Amino acid sequence: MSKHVAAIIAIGQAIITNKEYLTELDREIGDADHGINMAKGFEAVIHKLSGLDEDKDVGFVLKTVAMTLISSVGGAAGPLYGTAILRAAVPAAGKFELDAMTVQAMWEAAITGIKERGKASRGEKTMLDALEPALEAFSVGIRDGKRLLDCLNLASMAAQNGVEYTKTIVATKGRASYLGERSLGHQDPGATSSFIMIKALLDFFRSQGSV
Amino acid sequence: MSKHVAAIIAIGQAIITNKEYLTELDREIGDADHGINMAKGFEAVIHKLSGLDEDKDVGFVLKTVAMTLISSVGGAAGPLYGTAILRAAVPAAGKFELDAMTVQAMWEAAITGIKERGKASRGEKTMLDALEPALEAFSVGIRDGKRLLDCLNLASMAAQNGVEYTKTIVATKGRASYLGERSLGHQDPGATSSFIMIKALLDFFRSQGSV
Amino acid sequence: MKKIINDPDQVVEEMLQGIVFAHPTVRRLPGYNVLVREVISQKVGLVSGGGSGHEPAHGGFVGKGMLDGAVAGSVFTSPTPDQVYEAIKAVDQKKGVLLIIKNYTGDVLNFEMAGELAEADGIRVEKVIVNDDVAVENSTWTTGRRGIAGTIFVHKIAGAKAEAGADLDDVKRVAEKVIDNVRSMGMALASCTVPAVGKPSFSLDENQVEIGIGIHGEPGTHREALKTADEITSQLMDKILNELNVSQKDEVAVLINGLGATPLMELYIINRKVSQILTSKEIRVAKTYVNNYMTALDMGGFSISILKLDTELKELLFAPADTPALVQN
Amino acid sequence: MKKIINDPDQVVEEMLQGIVFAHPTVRRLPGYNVLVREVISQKVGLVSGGGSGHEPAHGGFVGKGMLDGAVAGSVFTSPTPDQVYEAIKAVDQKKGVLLIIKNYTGDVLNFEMAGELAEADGIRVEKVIVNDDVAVENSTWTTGRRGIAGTIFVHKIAGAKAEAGADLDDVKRVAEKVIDNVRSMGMALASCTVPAVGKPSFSLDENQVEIGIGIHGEPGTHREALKTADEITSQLMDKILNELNVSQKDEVAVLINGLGATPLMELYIINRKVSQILTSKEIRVAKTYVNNYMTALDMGGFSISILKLDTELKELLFAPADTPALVQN
Ligand SMILES: Nc1ncnc2c1ncn2[C@@H]1O[C@H](COP(=O)(O)OP(=O)(O)O)[C@@H](O)[C@H]1O
Ligand SMILES: Nc1ncnc2c1ncn2[C@@H]1O[C@H](COP(=O)(O)OP(=O)(O)O)[C@@H](O)[C@H]1O
Ligand SMILES: [Mg+2]
Ligand SMILES: [Mg+2]
Ligand SMILES: [Mg+2]
Ligand SMILES: [Mg+2]
Repeated sequence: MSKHVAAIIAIGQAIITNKEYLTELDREIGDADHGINMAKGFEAVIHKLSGLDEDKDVGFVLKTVAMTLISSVGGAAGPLYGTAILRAAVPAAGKFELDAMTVQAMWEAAITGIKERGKASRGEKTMLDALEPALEAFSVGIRDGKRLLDCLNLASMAAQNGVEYTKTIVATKGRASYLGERSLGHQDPGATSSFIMIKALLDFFRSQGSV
Repeated sequence: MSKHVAAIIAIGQAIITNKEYLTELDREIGDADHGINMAKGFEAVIHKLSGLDEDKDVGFVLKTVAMTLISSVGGAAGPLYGTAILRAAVPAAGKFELDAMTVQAMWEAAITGIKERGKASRGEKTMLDALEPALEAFSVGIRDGKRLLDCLNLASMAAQNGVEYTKTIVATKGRASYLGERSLGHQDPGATSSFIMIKALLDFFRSQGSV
Repeated sequence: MKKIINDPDQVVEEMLQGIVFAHPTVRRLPGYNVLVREVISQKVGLVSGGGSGHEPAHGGFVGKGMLDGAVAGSVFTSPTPDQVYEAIKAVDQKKGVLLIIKNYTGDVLNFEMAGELAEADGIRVEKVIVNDDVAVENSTWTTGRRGIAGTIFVHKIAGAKAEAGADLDDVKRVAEKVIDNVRSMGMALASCTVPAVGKPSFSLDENQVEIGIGIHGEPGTHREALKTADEITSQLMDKILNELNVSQKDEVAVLINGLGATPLMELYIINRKVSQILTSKEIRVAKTYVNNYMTALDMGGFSISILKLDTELKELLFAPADTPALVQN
Repeated sequence: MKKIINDPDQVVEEMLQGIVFAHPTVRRLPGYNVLVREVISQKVGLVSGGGSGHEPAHGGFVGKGMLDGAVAGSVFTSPTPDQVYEAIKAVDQKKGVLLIIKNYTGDVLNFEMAGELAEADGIRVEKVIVNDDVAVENSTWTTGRRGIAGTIFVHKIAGAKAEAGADLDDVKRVAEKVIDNVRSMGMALASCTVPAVGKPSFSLDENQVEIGIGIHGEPGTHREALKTADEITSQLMDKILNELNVSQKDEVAVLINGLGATPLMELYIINRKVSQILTSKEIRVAKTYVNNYMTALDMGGFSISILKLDTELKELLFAPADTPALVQN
């Protein structure tokens, strides 16, 4: 199995492990399905990737992941994460190794995709409140010449802060927006799943002792 | 108010007082409405009798009671008690005082009416298991030359025993029959309301110090 | 008790008002808890009814091709004879009236008394007594089986026969043919609560169900642990088919009836298994109804009814109907 | 969790099988959770759908005069684009397809992506987004109001327009007119339980209700003590009429929708008050629907939808329909 496939499987397993937790968060301010949907999606992804030829480039793998998520997650998260990964696949097309600059470009493309699809911006209590600060921290690390692993660490910490931040704001997009003020104090499930994925990637590369 | 109207009102009040109790019994082996239905019926009866002229004979009063019960109780008990009282009205037609023989004839007519309407006989866990032994005890009293009040007292005790007896038998008529063996151990609501009415009549005459 | 009502003693009155506001094709007899067709054609009249709480039964089946009148008693309590008598008089077109009665002592006695009153007026009245519930042992020594959701088939088919201009005897014959050929059985997950009582009619443990429940919350054959939909369905179907003389190549109609609080999703999951069972026995399903037809207030649970068809019953079942709760082209 | 199911993960699959067994006029696209009309005529196609658990919506409205296709997602989860895409392709008759989407981010995004895929194939696709729930503040800065039971009016009226042979733009225009003129609001007595979750989505005290509940158990405006049916109805009607520009002599259609576990008796008691309120304002009720149309599994509660009619909408509302859940002559 290629390293990038292994990384994606590690992300998937983290989501599956947190299925109940994410669902519980969504139960409070949504419809109690975020964990269930995401886990279902990543189970499909893991199944799909296990049948993939070894020789596929990162771009191809990500496109496969995106299409699988889109056709199995449903809800808001499915098209949003699906679009994000589809966009991220573009800078990664034809590549078998990713350098920091490519990762940054992929991340940017992903966020642009989410914004176009979901018409949300930061501060509306969505996954963007984890993903955007994470990208910023990552970019600062890159600019400061840090190793990819350290940049990912910065990103993960920023994402975690972003998750905490979602507790302090009112949702204006997604299902939680129907709650208005009553969404205050609750943590956004989508921001949380974004953090879990970044953290899982970090842990994976750490466990590899590489990057 | 004539004495017979007062007696019927006393019976009605006893039923109304026991509304919850009868309903609870029916909840166990029926459909939880016997007390509600009977109380509704006797409320209508009390209302109706309060508007009745003083000069009506017992037969007329009982016919009024029967028609009122028939058109307000519903369920099984409505037509059964209604028919019973309608039949009892016949020997009482034109009378303003009732002697023991007339009461016995009325009681017999009532039971015949119930049996014809409901096609049940003693031992099937119905009101008949209170009414028939009560009539028998009453008749023995009459035969032995007892006072009407004492006969009524014997009848009331026999009815109470009949109610107890219903706990020991399986219902084969009425809604409780659907329970089969599971009706064992439970007391029949209809037998209980019959006992309550006989007991109320006894108490009424006792309180009058007469008969 | 959590209910959207105003006053437990007014639920039937207010419901009837709400029905009449909603459905211009039904009319209420002033002063009575009786719904009749706005336009009654020259034909045999069909009157049914019973306690309230089974909605849409029976008022929801008043209309072209089904009932002409429905009498609503108090919740779960048979209506009184005077009410039924008014219904009979209102629908009679000098061709006689058939009473469709579910086999409960109260219903039978009150409808019978009403029939006697009407006959004294010179109206021809016949009755049929529906007893489709196989959860209860049938015996001439007892009250016999209860009438439950299979009654809808009697309304539909006898209604179509009357609409076609058949005389009273013929309508009665066809109604009895339906009764002879329909068997039902239900189960409950959770009790109903009668408004005037204010607490559940029975209670089941978290994992317990009542097999063979009646539509007033009367107990059935026994209690047991909750099983899968397929297992429960097979269990009920075994009992039903055991009491119904169907074999290979026979045609049946199926009615999956929700008892009030059961999601349609679950009723369809049940229907899947019913279909599979019938198909595996090479019994053909000519028509399937899946909905709340004969409920028990807010009871959780369902019943299955199977009607064995012949050419006559099939044709009448497929005939048009236009009522608040069942429209068929 | 007490449910009549086999496996929480199989409820949608098994339900769809049960629906197809019951209703020969709907067909399932092999391999997809999509129900389409058995016979699709030469007309603009109408596709709706959403998460499952709202039965009879949406599959129950597939048929003559309403939808051509309905896509069923997992319980309370929008279907994925590939499923919707298949539905679009299956119903398209080269006259274009209208997507009727309830305003939830998930539904909008997945249906939009499907529309893009179909357009890439050269199929003309338009969409309308239903947002009738006045419990939620409308604002262009937020997701806006939710789509709830008022959606049934869109299916009915746009369906009738398409059936009459109108072109895609015209069908879309009429659908949008319905959306502009329909407002709804609901309340809950008791939560639903999503099978895969296994416990209630929210919990209410013995005497507490949620005003403005969503059809997935999303909270509404607030919680309060249970009041009488008349008080609750007045409260919802106030909010609805406040957001709908109706006045004396106007005509409306009413839809009293049960959320899954509410007895029809209670829905009629609610309808009584709705009728009284409208009559007192000299607003005429042209047509009333009372039933479970857009449920939330086993939720206890209801919603009221009011549609302001004009001549065109009224005529289309009264047009015939023949679907599993709504038949009209
Ligand atoms: N317009 C949007 N833009 C970005 N993210 C969104 C948007 N709407 C919702 N989300 C994210 O999706 C998450 C909910 O996902 P999920 O529960 O799977 O979908 P649904 O709300 O359809 O059930 C939210 O917690 C939020 O982070
Ligand atoms: N066939 C019958 N003959 C005599 N009494 C009967 C018969 N059937 C039922 N009963 C009596 O009626 C009582 C039930 O009355 P009620 O609860 O008012 O009617 P329902 O069963 O219709 O709800 C029973 O407890 C029983 O005593
Ligand atoms: Mg969600
Ligand atoms: Mg009773
Ligand atoms: Mg009763
Ligand atoms: Mg969802």
